[in-house]
Amino acid sequence: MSRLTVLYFASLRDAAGLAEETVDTDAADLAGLYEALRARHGFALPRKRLRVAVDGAFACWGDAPRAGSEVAFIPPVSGG
Amino acid sequence: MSRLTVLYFASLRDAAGLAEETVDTDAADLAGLYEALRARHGFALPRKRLRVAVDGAFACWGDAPRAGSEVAFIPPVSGG
Amino acid sequence: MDAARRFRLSAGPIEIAPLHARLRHPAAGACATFEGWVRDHHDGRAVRGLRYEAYAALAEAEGERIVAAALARFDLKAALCVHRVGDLAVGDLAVWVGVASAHRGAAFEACRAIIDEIKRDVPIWKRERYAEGDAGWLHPGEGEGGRGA
Amino acid sequence: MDAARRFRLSAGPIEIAPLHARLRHPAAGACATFEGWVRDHHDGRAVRGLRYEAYAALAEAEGERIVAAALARFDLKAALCVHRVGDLAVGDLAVWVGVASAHRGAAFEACRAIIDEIKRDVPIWKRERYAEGDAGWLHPGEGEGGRGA
Repeated sequence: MSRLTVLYFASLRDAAGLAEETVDTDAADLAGLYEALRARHGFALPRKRLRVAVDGAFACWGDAPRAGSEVAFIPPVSGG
Repeated sequence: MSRLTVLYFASLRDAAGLAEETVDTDAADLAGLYEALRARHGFALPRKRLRVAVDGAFACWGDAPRAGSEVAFIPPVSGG
Repeated sequence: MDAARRFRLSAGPIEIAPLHARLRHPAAGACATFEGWVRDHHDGRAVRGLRYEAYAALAEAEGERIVAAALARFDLKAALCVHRVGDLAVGDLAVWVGVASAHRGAAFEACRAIIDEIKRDVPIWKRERYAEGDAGWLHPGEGEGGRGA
Repeated sequence: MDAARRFRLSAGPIEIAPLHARLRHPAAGACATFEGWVRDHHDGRAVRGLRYEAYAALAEAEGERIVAAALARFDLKAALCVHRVGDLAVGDLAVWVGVASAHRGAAFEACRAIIDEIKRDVPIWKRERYAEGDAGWLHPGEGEGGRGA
């Protein structure tokens, strides 16, 4: 079981009702972490439309969640 | 014989030593007018590298010189 | 913006003059800029204003990477970009890109490449407020709202 | 510049702010600008400054035609261009083009088309002063000096 921080932005934050939370996870990878949190918060966005970042850098869905890290799910961006 | 005004710009003006002159011409067209003035002033630029304008609008080399008009020979431009 | 940074987020109005001054270079003959302004409409709906939110740490790293890549890829003398976050009204400046180069081809191409990549990769999100009173986050995807300024 | 004119020659320094203000439009989401600056070199020679001379009547008519054609051809909200004449130093602004559009594609393409056509068709000539003390008119042609900013 790893304890980490998850950040939510834009529509994910609205759906979760919070900007960040501390999560204890036994997911094998970041994909599994997202699916568990999607089920908990009812996120509409499927994983294939997101990117994932760990500690401020883009990461891979297959990476294992690391205890103490900061994970962010990145919805499709709309800057500019 | 038509009396008209000829304007010179850039290297043509330097070669002619004047910015404009009054010319009496019996050339059949503006091409002939340029060739006569080129011989008089020793212009280096061949006619095929120039454009010609009459009274502030681009014209055709085959146009006849018109008495009282203002003719300008336009060397290759280099603005911008 | 500190002198070493070529991309930043701005919580207040973007001041163009000091950015423009940083592009100046005696060997530069061409300067291309792009400004994204808040439009009064989007996908047929009247827009009253919008809010930009960023994942700041990653946005600044990605923005810097994009501008640095343009400097490496094109023959440039300078390139800078600033993106607003927070609440904006119609007509406000949302993003500014400026590029200086010896010749205009590289300046136009690099300026276009930078704004295209900023819009594609930098984690910034837009929440539009509509004339009808509702609002929504834009998450461009297959067939929906992918067409920006 | 009077409100109806979209191209003009300027005998003094070009003031960008009032031109930029004229581009503003609530439906414009994209603004592209191009600035031509006097470079310190040309074709391998050190340049000290230059002089632009124009056939003013024809230059203003051609410039206006070019900007009007871009407004007709691209989906623009506004487009303007000003070109300097007279003596300029290295770093001075020689030409400014600004375009506003709903979307960035049209803004970039129109801005590029306008400066390309201004450089190709408007009767303005550049006389460069070189570090060695000599000077010369540029008449770009086959294989010589055709490559501008």
